[in-house]
Amino acid sequence: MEYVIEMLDIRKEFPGIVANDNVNLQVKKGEIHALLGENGAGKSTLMNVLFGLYQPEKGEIRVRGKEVKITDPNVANDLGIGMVHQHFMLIEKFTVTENIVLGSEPKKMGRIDMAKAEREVQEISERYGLRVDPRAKIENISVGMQQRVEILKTLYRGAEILIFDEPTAVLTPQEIKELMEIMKALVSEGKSIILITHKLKEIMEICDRCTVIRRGKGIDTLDIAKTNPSELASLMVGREVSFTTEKTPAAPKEVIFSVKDLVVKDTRKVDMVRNLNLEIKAGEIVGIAGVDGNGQTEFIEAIAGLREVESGKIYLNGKDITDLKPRKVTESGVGHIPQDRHKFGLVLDFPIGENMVLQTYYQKPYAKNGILNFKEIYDKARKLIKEYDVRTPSEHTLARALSGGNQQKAIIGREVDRNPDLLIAAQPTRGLDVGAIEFVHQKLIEERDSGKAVLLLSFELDEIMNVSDRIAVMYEGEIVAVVKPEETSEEELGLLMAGSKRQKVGES
Amino acid sequence: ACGTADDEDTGNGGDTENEQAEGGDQAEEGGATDFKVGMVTDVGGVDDKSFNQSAWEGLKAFGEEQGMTEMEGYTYAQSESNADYNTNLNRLVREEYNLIFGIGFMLADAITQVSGQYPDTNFAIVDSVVEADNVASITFQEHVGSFLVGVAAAQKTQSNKVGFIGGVDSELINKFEVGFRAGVASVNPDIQVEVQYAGAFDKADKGKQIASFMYNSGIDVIYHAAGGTGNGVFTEAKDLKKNDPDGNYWVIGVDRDQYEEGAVPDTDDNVTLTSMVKRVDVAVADVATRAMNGEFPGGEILAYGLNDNGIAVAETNKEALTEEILNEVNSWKERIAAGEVEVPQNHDELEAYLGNL
Amino acid sequence: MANKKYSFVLVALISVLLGLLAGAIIMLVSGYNPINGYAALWEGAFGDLYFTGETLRRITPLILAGLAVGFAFRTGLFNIGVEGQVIVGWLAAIWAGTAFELPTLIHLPFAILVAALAGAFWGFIPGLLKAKLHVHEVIVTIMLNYTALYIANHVIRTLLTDGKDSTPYVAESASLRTEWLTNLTQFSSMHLGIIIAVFGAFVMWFLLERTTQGYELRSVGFNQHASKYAGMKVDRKIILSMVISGAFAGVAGAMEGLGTFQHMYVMSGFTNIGFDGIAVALLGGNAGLGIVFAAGLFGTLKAGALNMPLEAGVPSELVDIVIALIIFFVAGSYMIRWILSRFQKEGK
Amino acid sequence: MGFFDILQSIIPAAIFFAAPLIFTALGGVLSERSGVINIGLEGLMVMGAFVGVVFNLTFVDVFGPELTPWVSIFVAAIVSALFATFHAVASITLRADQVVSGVAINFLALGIGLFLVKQWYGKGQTDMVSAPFYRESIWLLSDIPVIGPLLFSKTYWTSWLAVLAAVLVWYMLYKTPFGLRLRSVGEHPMAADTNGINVNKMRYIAVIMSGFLGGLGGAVFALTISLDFSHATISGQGFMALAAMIFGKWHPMGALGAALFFGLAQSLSVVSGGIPLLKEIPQVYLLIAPYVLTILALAGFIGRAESPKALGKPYEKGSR
Ligand SMILES: Nc1ncnc2c1ncn2[C@@H]1O[C@H](COP(=O)(O)OP(=O)(O)OP(=O)(O)O)[C@@H](O)[C@H]1O
Ligand SMILES: Nc1ncnc2c1ncn2[C@@H]1O[C@H](COP(=O)(O)OP(=O)(O)OP(=O)(O)O)[C@@H](O)[C@H]1O
Ligand SMILES: [Mg+2]
Ligand SMILES: [Mg+2]
Repeated sequence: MEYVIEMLDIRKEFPGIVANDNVNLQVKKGEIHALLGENGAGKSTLMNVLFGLYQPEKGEIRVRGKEVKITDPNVANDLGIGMVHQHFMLIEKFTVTENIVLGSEPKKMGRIDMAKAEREVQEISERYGLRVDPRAKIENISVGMQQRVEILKTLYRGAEILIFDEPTAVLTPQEIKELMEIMKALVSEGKSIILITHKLKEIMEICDRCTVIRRGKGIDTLDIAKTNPSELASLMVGREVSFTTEKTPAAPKEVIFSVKDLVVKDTRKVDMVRNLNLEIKAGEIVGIAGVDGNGQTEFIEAIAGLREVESGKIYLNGKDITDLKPRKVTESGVGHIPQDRHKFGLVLDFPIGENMVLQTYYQKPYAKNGILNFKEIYDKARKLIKEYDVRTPSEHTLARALSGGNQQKAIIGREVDRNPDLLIAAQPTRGLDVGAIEFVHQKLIEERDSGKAVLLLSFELDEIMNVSDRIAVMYEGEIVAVVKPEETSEEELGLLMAGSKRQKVGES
Repeated sequence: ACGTADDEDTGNGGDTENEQAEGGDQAEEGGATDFKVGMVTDVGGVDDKSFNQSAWEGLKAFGEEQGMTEMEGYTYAQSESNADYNTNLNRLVREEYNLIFGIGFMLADAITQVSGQYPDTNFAIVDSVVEADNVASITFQEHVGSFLVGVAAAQKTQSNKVGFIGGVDSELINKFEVGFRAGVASVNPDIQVEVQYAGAFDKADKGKQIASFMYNSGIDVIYHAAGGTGNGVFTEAKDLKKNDPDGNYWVIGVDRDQYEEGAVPDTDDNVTLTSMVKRVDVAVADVATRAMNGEFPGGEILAYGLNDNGIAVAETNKEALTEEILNEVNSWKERIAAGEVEVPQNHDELEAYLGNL
Repeated sequence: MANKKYSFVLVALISVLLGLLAGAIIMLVSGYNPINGYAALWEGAFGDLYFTGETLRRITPLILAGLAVGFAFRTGLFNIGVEGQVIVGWLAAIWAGTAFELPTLIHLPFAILVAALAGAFWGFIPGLLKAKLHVHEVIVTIMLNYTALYIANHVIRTLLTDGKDSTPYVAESASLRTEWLTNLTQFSSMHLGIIIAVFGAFVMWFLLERTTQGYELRSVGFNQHASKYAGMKVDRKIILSMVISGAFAGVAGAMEGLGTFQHMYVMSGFTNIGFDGIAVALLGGNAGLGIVFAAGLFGTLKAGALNMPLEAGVPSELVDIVIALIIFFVAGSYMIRWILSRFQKEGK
Repeated sequence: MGFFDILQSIIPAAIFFAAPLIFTALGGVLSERSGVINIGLEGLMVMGAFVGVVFNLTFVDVFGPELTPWVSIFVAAIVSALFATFHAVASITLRADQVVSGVAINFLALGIGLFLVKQWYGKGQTDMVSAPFYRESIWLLSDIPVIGPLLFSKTYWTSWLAVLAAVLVWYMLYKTPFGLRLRSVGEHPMAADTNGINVNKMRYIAVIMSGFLGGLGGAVFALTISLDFSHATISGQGFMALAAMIFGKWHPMGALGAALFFGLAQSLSVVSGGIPLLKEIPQVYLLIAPYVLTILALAGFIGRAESPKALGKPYEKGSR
C-alpha cells in the first residue's frame, strides 16, 4: 500500500520540553487517519512540522514516497498539503473571499480580480457543500462558518492531503454532522485526511486508522475496525477511562439562583436574551442546551456583570445581583469558568501562579494593605496545580506556554477553589482530552454534591445529557423548555434546540 | 568646523610668531602665551549662522591675530542643551582659560554661578547682564538697529503695511519688535505693523506660513528675528518674487547680513532689503583684546551700538536700499547719536514713544 | 533565574562594547584618533569629582523620565508626552519653590509633590481620553507636549514674572542643592535628586511588582478583557497608569527646577529629557533597575560627548551615532543571544 | 480682508505645510499596516532632508535648476529607504523591540546628518540651496473659478505629488494583491504565513517603502520650506506625521486628511493672529490652538482607531 505521507522519527523540542520524541506517522492515500493523544501530547506540533511551520530537530518526511524538506508552508502548499489549524488562521477584518485567495489572488491588470475570486470561491463552496457568503467579513460570521472558510482555503489551493486539527471542538452537533459528510466527500475524491480530535465517537465513525501519541511519544497505530473506544482511550491516557460520568441522583434543596424576565442586548443593540426565566437550586446542575448564537453568551456575561442588563432581575441567595460590577458579582458568590479562556480566563503573559489568584489577589492572605504576599500566592498556586493536575514545568511558567487543556484545568481550579455558591461553567471541556474531560465532570459533580448550584453551558449534547440534573433549552434568547435528561432523548433535545416546539406554541 | 580650522592654523603658524611676542609684552599677567580665551556657545552651536557663529569668528580672528593655536590658546565649547552650560564653563575654567565668553542670554545664570565660584577667572556674557566684578556684560543696542531697519521698511513699503516675525516671545526679541515698530512709526505713524511670534526658532514651516499670510494680506516688508524660523520667511519671499518679479516682497534679515539668503536663484533679484547686523565678533574681539591688555572691563555693562560698529544696517543690496532710504536711515542714525531720539526698549516705553509722536 | 539575569547583563555589556567599537571605526575612518576620543569622553564624564557630579546630575532626570515612560509601557500605554509632563512639573516646582516661604523639611517635599501633581495632571488628560473615549494616547501626548511648552513660556512671562524671560530662583528651602554636595563635587550642580531618582526606581518596582495596584496595572496592560472579568476597573487603571507616569515625569521636571537650574526660563524648544526617556526606558527593559542603568549609560555618554570636540576634536554628533548604535545592538540582542547560546551549547 | 482673501491665506498655506507630513504619514501607514511600528519617521525625514539638501547643493550644476530638485528628492527617498533597512533588520530579523529601534533611527539620522555636514561643510548647517521647488500654477486647473486660485495657482507640484501618493498608496493597499498581503501580514502574520506569504519579506518591503516616503517627506520639507539643513530643520514633523497616521486610522486617505487638518489648524492660527478682533487674545492661545484643536477633534468625532492587530509583534514562526 502506498503512503502519501510518512513522518519518520520526528523529534521536536521546545525550551524545556520535548514535544515530539521520535514519532512516526504513516498515512495511506484516500484514508481518514486519526491522530489521538492527550492535551499537550504533541499532535499539533507534529502537524505543524508537516505543514512547515516548525522545523524538526530530527527525522525524515516523505510525501508520496519522496523525501522532502518542508521548510515553510509554501512548500507544504506546493506538495498539496493543506491544514485547518486548531486556532483559526483567519484575518478578522478581511472578507471570506480575501481570506481564501490571500497569497494566490486572481489578477487583472495588476489589481485583484475580486469578481473572479468571488466566483471561484462560490464554485468550490458549492461543489463541496461548504456554504459561505463570499463577501462577509470574518468577524461577523459564526465559528462554524469560519471553519468552512478554513477548509475552502485548502481546497482553493488544490490540497490533496488535508490536516484537520481539532475541527469539531468548536462546532455544534449539526455542524459536526455536516463536517463529517464533507470529509467523506473529500476522501471519496481521492484526498487523504489527517484528523485530530478528542472525540472517540467521531474517530470510530469516520476514521480508517488511528495513531496514538502519549507525552510526545508515538504509541501505536491501529485499524479502527479492529479496536474500540476504551482501548483507544486507555492507550492514549495510559490507564482505564470511564466514559459515563459516575454520579448519584441529585438532592436539590432551596433555590439559590434565579433569573426573572431577563432581557440583554448584544453590542449591536439587538435583543439576544428575551424575557428569560430560570431557577437553580442548591445541589443541582442545570445544563443549558442550545445552538450557538441563541443568547447563551450574553446570558452568562450578564450574570457575571460583564454585560449590561436591559431589564429583568438576577438573584443569588435572595440578593439582587442585577448589574453589579464583576467584582461584586464574584464576591457575592459566583464562580465563572469563561467560554473564551484566552480572552477572559487568563492573563497569558502572567505566570500561571499569578493567574491562580486573578479573582482573589486583593484579599487576605494574598495581599495585606495593598501589598502582595507572593509566598502565599505561590503556595496556593502550587497546591492548585497539584490538586487539579495542571501540567506545567513550574508555577512561574507563563500561562501562554501551557497547553489549552492545562490552561483550562488551571481556570477550573481557580474558580472552584473559591467555593462559590453558583458555579458557571461555560464550555468547560472544549478542546480537552477524554481524561481531562472526565476530571472536569467529576469536579462539577463534586461541587454539586457539596450543595452548590452549577450552571453548565455546553454545545455538546453528550456532556449536557451526562452531567446535568436538569436541562434548560435555550432558543432565541428564551428558555423554551426545561427537561430531565433521563426523561428525554438527543432527538427531542435537537428538536427543541431547533425551535420546533416554539413554532408549535405559535401555531396553537 | 574642526578640519578646516586646523588647516588654517598650520598655514598661519609660522609668520604670526612675531606678533604673538609683541602682544605678549603688553599683557599684564604673564606673557601672551599664557593668555587663553574660550567661549561657550548656547544650544545654537558655533555654526548657527547667527551670533554664536559671529562670536566664534570674532574669537578666531582675535586668536589668529595673536598667533595663538586653536584648542590651546583659544577654543569654544559647544552646548547641546541648556543643561550643558555650567559644565562647559567649568570645563574651560579647569583648563585655566583666563577669559571665558558665554554666548547668549541663556548662559546668564550659568555665568552668574560659575563666576561666583571662580572669582579669579574673567567671564563675559553676551546679550545679558550679570553683575559681578569678574564679569563683563556685553549687550547690543538691538532696539536701535531695529529702529533703523524700521525706518528703511517704512521708506520701502508701498502698501503702508509691514510685518514683524519673532521667534519666541521674550524680552530680547521684544526689544527687536519694539525698536522696529518705533522706527516705522517715526517715519509714518499710519503704517500698519503686523506682529506675529512663531513660538519657536526652529519652525521654518510656521515662518513660511506666517510670511505667506502677511504677504498675501498686502504686507510688503517683513523683518524677522526668528533664527531658523526665518528661513521660511526667505523661502516664501523668494518664491513669490520668482513668480512675480515685479512684486514687492522684502525681507529684513537679522544678526548677520542675510543678503545671500535673499538671492533669488537664476535671477538678479534679491529679496533681502537690508539686515540688522549685530557684530558680536567685534564685541568679542574687543573684550578679548582689552582683557589681554589688562584692561578687562569687569563689572561693566558694555552696550555696543552704532558708534563702535557693534550694530549696523547692512547696505549690501544697493539696488533695493536706495540712496534715498539710506539717507533717511542715516539722518535718524545721527539724531539717535545726538540723543534727540530715545529709542524704546520694551512695550511700555514703546507706548510712551508712540504717544509722543 | 540567576542565569537569565546574568545573560541579560552580558548581552547589555556586549551591546555597549559593539556600539563603542562601531564608534571607534567611524572615528578612524573620518580621521580621528578613537583612543583620544574615548579618553576625552571618559575624562568628560568622570575625569574628576566635578565632572562626576555633573554626570550624575544629568542622569537624574533621565532616570525619572525613563521611569515615566517605562511605567506607562508596562500598562500597555505609550507615553510620548513625558516631555510635556516634565515641563509642567518643572514649572509647578518653580511656582511652589518661589511663591512660598516654608521650612526646608516642608518646602522641598511640598515643591516636589506639586511638580508630581502637575505632571500627573498632564498625564491624566490623555489617560482620561483614552479610557473614556478611546482616543489614542500617542497623538494626545504629542499634542500636549507642544501645549505644555507654549503654556509654560506664557506662564513664565505673565504669571511668574512681569514680562521677564526667567523666573526668580527658588527659595533656599526648596532647593535640592546642598553645600556639602556642591563642595564635594567642586562646585558641580549635582544635587540630592539622584537619591530621589533611584528611590523612584524602587517605587516603580515596588508598585508594579509588589502591590495589588501594580498587579492590576500589569494585568490591564496585558489583557483588558481578563482584567475586566477579574473585576478590575480597566478605565480607572488606564487613567491611574498615565497619572503615575506623569507624576514621575513631573518629578523629573522638579529635578531640573529645584536642582539643576533652580529656576525656569522661556524655552525656545523642548528639553529632550522626555524623548531621551523613551530610549532610556526601553534600553532598561521597562524595569526600575534596568532604567537606572540605562540612564546611567545614556547620561554618561551624553556628558562625555561634550568633552570630545574640546579635547580630541571629535564632533559630539559622533556620540549620538554611538548611542544610536548601542541602542540598536541592545534592541537586536536577539542576535547576540543567539550567538551566545551557540557558544554555550558548544561549551557543554 | 475679504473672506476669499482669508481663504487664499489659509488654504495654500495649509497645503504646503501638509505635504511633507502626508508623504511621511503614508510611509508610516505602510510600515504599520505591515505590523512594524515606526516611530523612526522623524529620523527618516531628517535623512531625507539631509540628503535632499546636500545632493541639491552638490549637483545643481549637473542637473540644472529645473531638474535638480526632482532628482534630489528622488535620491533622498532612495537613501532614506536604504537607511530604513536598519530599522527593518533590527525589528524584523533581529526581533528588536520596534519602538526602541525607531528611537535609535531618530538618533542615528540626526547624528549622521550633522556629523557629515560638519565633515563636508565645516559648519553646523549647509548653505541654502539654489535650486529649490517654486510655486507654479497648474495649467487649466488654475483657471477654474474659486477653487483654481485656492488650490491650483501658486502651488507646489510636490503638494500634488503628495496627494497623488496618497491615492496610489490607497490603491496599492486596497486593490492589489500586494496590498492585501501587506495588510494580512500586519493583522495575522501566522495566517499569512500559512497562506504561503513570506511575512518577513513583506515587512521588509513595507519598512523600506516607509523609508522612501519618509525621505521624500523630509526632502520636500527641505526643498520647499527650509532650503537648508541643520539640526533644527526637522524638529518634530516626524512625530506630527506619526500623529497624522494614527489620526487617520492607519488609512492612506485618513492620513492625508489628518495632515491637511494639521496644516489647516496651523494656518488658521496664523491667520487668526492677524485678525484685528482677535488681536487682544494672548498669543499663547493661538500657539496652542492647533494642538488643542486636534485633541478636541479626536475626542469629539474621530473616536476609536484600531491599530493593525499584529502591530509591534515580531513574527516568530510557530510562537503562540
Ligand atoms: N511554540 C511552543 N513553544 C513552547 N512550547 C510549545 C509550543 N508549542 C507547543 N508547545 C508545547 O509542546 C507540547 C505539545 O503541544 P501540542 O500543541 O502539540 O499538543 P496537542 O497534542 O496539540 O494538545 P491539544 O490536544 O491540547 O491540542 C505542549 O506541552 C506544549 O505546551
Ligand atoms: N480563546 C478561544 N476562543 C475560541 N476558541 C478557542 C479559544 N481557545 C481555544 N479555543 C478552541 O478550543 C479548542 C481547543 O483549544 P486548546 O486551547 O486546547 O488548544 P491550544 O491552546 O492550542 O493548546 P494545545 O494545543 O497546546 O493543547 C481549539 O479548537 C480552539 O479553537
Ligand atoms: Mg493541539
Ligand atoms: Mg488543546
